[in-house]
Amino acid sequence: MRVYVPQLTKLAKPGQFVHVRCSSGLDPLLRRPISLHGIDYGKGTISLLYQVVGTGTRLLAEMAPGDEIDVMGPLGKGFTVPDGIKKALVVGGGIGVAPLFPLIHSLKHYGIQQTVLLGARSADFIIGREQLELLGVKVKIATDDGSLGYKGFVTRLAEDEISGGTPDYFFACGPNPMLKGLISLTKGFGLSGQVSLEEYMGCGVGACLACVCKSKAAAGREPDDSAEGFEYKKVCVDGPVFEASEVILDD
Amino acid sequence: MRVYVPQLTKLAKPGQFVHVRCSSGLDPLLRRPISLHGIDYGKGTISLLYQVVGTGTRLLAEMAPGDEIDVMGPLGKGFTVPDGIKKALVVGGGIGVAPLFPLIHSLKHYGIQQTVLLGARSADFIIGREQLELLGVKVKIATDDGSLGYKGFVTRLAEDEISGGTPDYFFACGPNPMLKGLISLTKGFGLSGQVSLEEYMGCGVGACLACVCKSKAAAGREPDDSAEGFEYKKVCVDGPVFEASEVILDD
Amino acid sequence: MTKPADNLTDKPADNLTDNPADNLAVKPAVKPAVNLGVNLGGLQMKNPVTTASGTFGFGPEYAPYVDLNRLGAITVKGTTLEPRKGNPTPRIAETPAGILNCIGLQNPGVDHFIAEDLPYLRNYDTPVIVNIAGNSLDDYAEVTRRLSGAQGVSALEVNISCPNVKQGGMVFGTDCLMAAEVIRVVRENTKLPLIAKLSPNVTDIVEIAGRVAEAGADALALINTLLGMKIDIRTRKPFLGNTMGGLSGPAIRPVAVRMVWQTARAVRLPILGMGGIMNAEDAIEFILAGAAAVAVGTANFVNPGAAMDIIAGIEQYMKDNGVTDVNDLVGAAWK
Amino acid sequence: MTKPADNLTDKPADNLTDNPADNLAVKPAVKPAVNLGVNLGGLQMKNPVTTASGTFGFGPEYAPYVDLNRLGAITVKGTTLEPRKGNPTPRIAETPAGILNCIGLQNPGVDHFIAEDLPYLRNYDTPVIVNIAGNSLDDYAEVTRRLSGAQGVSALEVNISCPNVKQGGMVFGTDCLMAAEVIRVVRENTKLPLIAKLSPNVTDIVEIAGRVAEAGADALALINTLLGMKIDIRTRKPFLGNTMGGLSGPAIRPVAVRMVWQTARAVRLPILGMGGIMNAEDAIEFILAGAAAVAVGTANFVNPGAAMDIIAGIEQYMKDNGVTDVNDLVGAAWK
Ligand SMILES: Cc1cc2nc3c(=O)[nH]c(=O)nc-3n(C[C@H](O)[C@H](O)[C@H](O)COP(=O)(O)OP(=O)(O)OC[C@H]3O[C@@H](n4cnc5c(N)ncnc54)[C@H](O)[C@@H]3O)c2cc1C
Ligand SMILES: Cc1cc2nc3c(=O)[nH]c(=O)nc-3n(C[C@H](O)[C@H](O)[C@H](O)COP(=O)(O)OP(=O)(O)OC[C@H]3O[C@@H](n4cnc5c(N)ncnc54)[C@H](O)[C@@H]3O)c2cc1C
Ligand SMILES: Cc1cc2nc3c(=O)[nH]c(=O)nc-3n(C[C@H](O)[C@H](O)[C@H](O)COP(=O)(O)O)c2cc1C
Ligand SMILES: Cc1cc2nc3c(=O)[nH]c(=O)nc-3n(C[C@H](O)[C@H](O)[C@H](O)COP(=O)(O)O)c2cc1C
Ligand code: FES
Ligand code: FES
Repeated sequence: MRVYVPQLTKLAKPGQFVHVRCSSGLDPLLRRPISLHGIDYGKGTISLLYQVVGTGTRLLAEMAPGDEIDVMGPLGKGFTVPDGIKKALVVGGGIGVAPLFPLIHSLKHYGIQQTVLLGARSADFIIGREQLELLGVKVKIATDDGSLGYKGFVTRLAEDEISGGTPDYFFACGPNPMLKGLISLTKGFGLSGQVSLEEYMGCGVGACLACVCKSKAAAGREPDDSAEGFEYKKVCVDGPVFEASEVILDD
Repeated sequence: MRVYVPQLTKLAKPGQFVHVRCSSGLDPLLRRPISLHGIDYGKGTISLLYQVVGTGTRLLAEMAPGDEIDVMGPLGKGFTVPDGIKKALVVGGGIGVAPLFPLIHSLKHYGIQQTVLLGARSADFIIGREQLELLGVKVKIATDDGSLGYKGFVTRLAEDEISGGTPDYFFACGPNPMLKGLISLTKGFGLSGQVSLEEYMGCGVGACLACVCKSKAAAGREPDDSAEGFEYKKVCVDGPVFEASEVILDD
Repeated sequence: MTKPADNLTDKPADNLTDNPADNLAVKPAVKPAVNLGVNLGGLQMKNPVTTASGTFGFGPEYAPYVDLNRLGAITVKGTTLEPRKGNPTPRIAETPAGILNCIGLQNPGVDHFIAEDLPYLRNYDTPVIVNIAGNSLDDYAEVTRRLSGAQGVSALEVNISCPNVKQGGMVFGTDCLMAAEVIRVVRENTKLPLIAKLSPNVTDIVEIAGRVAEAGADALALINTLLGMKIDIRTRKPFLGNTMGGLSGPAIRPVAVRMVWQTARAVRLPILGMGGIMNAEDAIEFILAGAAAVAVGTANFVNPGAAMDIIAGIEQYMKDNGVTDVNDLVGAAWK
Repeated sequence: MTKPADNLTDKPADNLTDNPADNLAVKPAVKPAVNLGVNLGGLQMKNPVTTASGTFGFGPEYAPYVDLNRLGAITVKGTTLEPRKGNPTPRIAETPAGILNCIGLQNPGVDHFIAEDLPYLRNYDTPVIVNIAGNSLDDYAEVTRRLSGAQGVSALEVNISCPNVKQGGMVFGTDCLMAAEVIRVVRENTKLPLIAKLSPNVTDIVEIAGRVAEAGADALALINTLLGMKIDIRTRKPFLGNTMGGLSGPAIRPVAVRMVWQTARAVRLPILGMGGIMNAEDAIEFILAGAAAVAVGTANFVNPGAAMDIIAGIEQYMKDNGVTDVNDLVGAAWK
């Protein structure tokens, strides 16, 4: 879906998201967070890539070209490309590739080498491979059922890449188990990186405290926090992109 | 709106209605009662004529040809044409003309003479005049603002017709004040007839008792009823068409 | 806390679904026949789905849309000793994902029900739950006696919770001692399975549930409607003929599920859960929260075949998830 | 029963809208300037619209969408003596026309609020209502004292009704005597306008309202969320991190309007009405039921400009209907 929102596009950064109203009525009531998948600064459009999972995304899919849509954004903190990195590993699981596209464009723009790993249940759920290859990006695939590429988890591919020793930074977005695996893996190798998280959202602007994730407590916080060893951060404004070393993912 | 529902059409009678689901979601939740406006036994279609007043009718209006719609029906008791009537007066107020069309066709079919009176706020709300004239039916118009026909209430036109002495029966559908006026008027002249009522509905099948109207208590009912002089009847199954002499309309 | 075994069905064999697919000799995967039968405080139901009182008339109204023989039970409109006219109109108003009603227990009286409506229901092989209400303890006692003597009444659901009538109704339902009194009086006058239907308009549903359990109820039905109202900003007056009404439909489901959950964990009686059940998923939510059976109310207005769809959907869910006995799902979210 | 005149604003002149159209010398019809100003138990508001605590953060979050200067007041997230972490996730779930939340009063503590958040709010010409909660009477007393000494706090809204915390919270809110105790303690420690925020999860809202009025509240806020829950039928476990949550949004509006109506007729305190207000029509419904002011909660999530639209819509309704003072609409459905 491509949306013409020049004011929004002007400000948009890779990794940010928009909060989308899927119905003008009450069903569903809440907005849906959807990542910026494409940002066309010239045309003033953003594009959204989403998987139909429930009522909200189904209604989005039923929209016709030319329909108006109510989006808030751009919201959240996006990816930042640290100075000095030379070769990045980009890992996307399932629909998690959506926000990685603008990042991949940025990395290319900055002349940073990258390998993109895509993981999904099966070949049908691998998204964007062709576009990435057209872009001249190295892509490797893993599917749970082996219907495309390596049969197994994308984290295994990541392990190979990292132990191969090439990447000096990583970026990832995907389901929590994948991110969890990746975080412990990269920690083992001492590789830093950024991950983009998902959480159920209310406001999208930091006002309701619905979307929190656990973050390692900063030093010198009050006893309550350090006792449990974490503080809650808001995915919508402190994230969705966090330093991998900072987040704590339960199960 | 024309709907292809052969099983329903087979059973349909003038004055009956269908209970229409306007959304597949929860907004709005309840079905909407809409009268049969046209019954094409040959094609197996019914047509509905409705005024957009709220969420439900707005969603109906947004439907595209070929869309599926969930209708229950035909429901309720329609008009009956008593034996021996020769000249009927048919009175429709506003969107109340909708259910009168199939009746007018029937009356014509039975060779009963008829005069149709249409009333509305203004010319814009007068519906179906041309079709009726094409059918060769005598039509008279009243509008509140005088933008078409007589300036004033349609009940005044009715009074003229009745005092002119021609009709020996009447049929009416429209807002309650119009029906109330008409009932007291015709009572004065000893003219019998039938009126079609509206009430907020839940089930449409007589199960929830939401849609009741006051009806003169039948003789020999238990004291509670006769004390207050009325019993509640269900518009959805005992009506929507009632004998004019039977109903009690509170303002 | 678990339920005593004798509240669960002990006759699963009678309640096998007769889906021919289950009887095939060779099956692609092990698909056991599923037991949908439940026992609601002595009332044996072939599946856990009944209708919510007041939304299904006396049965015939929905017969064109529902095979009454397939229902677990039919719960009929609330019945009182004397006929009741009910409230002035409008009696129904739509609200977000819900409806307000103020029918006011319009009904033809218990004798009329026994003489005119019950015979029809005897044609079906489905238990009939009669919902009763009264203005006084004597009323409740007398209605109970008359129904207990009538052929074809399988259980009584005692409405101590209707918000739409001036006397009795919610006063009984929101006061623990009064609620227990009503149940005690009904218990003294019947051997039929006795289901106490509770009002959600209370601070502590568990306390009331405990009291009516002690007073002799065999099962609990919850929830009745939440007391609500709507004002017409055009006329600047209350919209409903009776000012306030009872809120039902999907809007109240989270409250209903919560009350079923709280009560099921604390009180050892089977629960008939209801409040906003629109489809099988919703019904299963109540069962997982602790309801042994469920009632379909407002959903009938939206989809007249809702009860049928829900029975089929529960069966499908069980098959998809390898659950052989619906009783294993009851309270599974906390057991 | 009517309200004493001193609860109504006596400074209408300060509160004229400055719509230039109203000042034209020649007008097609008599269009009087309308007064939107209300007095909520001593808190003077330029219009009757504030934000519902917990849905609007501490102000800056919605500043890109809402002109904070145009609000009648800003009500901030619930504050406690110590910082609170809140509950595990998921903290929010969607339900039909509503949401369940179990944030659990996550907040940085009153001192942090005073030092870090309040200075920002002092930039605006809008009164700040601080919502407070506590585990014990001592907590309430101490939070009250610290806030009463802070510059820029215009009123205290005392949450005796949060269903999402284990200690305190709803226990206070559903027990009349405890509720009154909390209010008494807060009253002893502040001269600020004191708004008691009541729980709807009670049998008799009027009784609690009466008690907290006697205990010294200047106004009543109702309603907080209805206690509800949702079960995930896939995992067969409660969906929310804290099992139960508070139901808000349009689904609960009929219950909220009913409680405002009942309370306004019985208790002589101005009411801050809330619960499912999505637009101006809904807000007017609460005002007609008896609310002197209204709070916009869940609607902010759906439409971040909701509060602005509601202020404009109330003004428009008044002009369309020839109402010159919004106070004339308060309780107009029964007065
Ligand atoms: C920052 C962020 C960016 C996202 N970007 C994308 C994207 O680019 N493409 C895409 O397809 N999906 C994305 N998601 C997930 C997407 O928001 C959900 O799939 C979507 O909200 C589902 O809505 P629904 O009505 O179709 O499903 P339902 O299951 O009916 O939704 C019910 C509720 O759960 C919430 N919900 C469901 N799944 C998720 C989830 N994974 N994360 C957060 N909330 C959820 C919904 O918002 C809603 O409140 C993103 C989520 C977040 C937090
Ligand atoms: C037997 C019968 C036949 C009808 N036939 C027609 C017809 O042929 N054409 C037509 O345009 N309208 C007809 N109506 C009125 C029509 O049902 C309402 O205009 C429609 O339900 C409005 O729905 P809404 O969602 O657009 O409006 P809303 O005002 O949003 O509806 C809110 C609620 O009020 C109910 N409602 C609103 N107006 C009426 C009304 N006048 N009578 C009963 N319930 C109402 C709705 O059903 C709904 O439950 C008929 C009504 C009845 C009872
Ligand atoms: C129109 C209507 C009439 C009702 N009448 C009764 C009644 O007579 N007795 C009773 O105990 N409950 C009555 N109820 C309450 C329902 O039985 C049920 O408890 C409630 O509607 C919640 O379920 P639902 O949300 O599935 O409708 C009535 C509900 C509605 C909507
Ligand atoms: C996410 C969220 C957080 C809330 N936090 C608080 C709170 O901290 N203190 C409080 O008194 N009420 C809190 N509430 C309740 C609201 O202030 C309000 O009473 C309730 O949501 C009903 O209004 P609404 O339907 O307009 O949202 C919260 C509500 C929501 C949805
Ligand atoms: S969604 Fe409200 S704080 Fe993040
Ligand atoms: S609409 Fe239910 S009885 Fe008529």
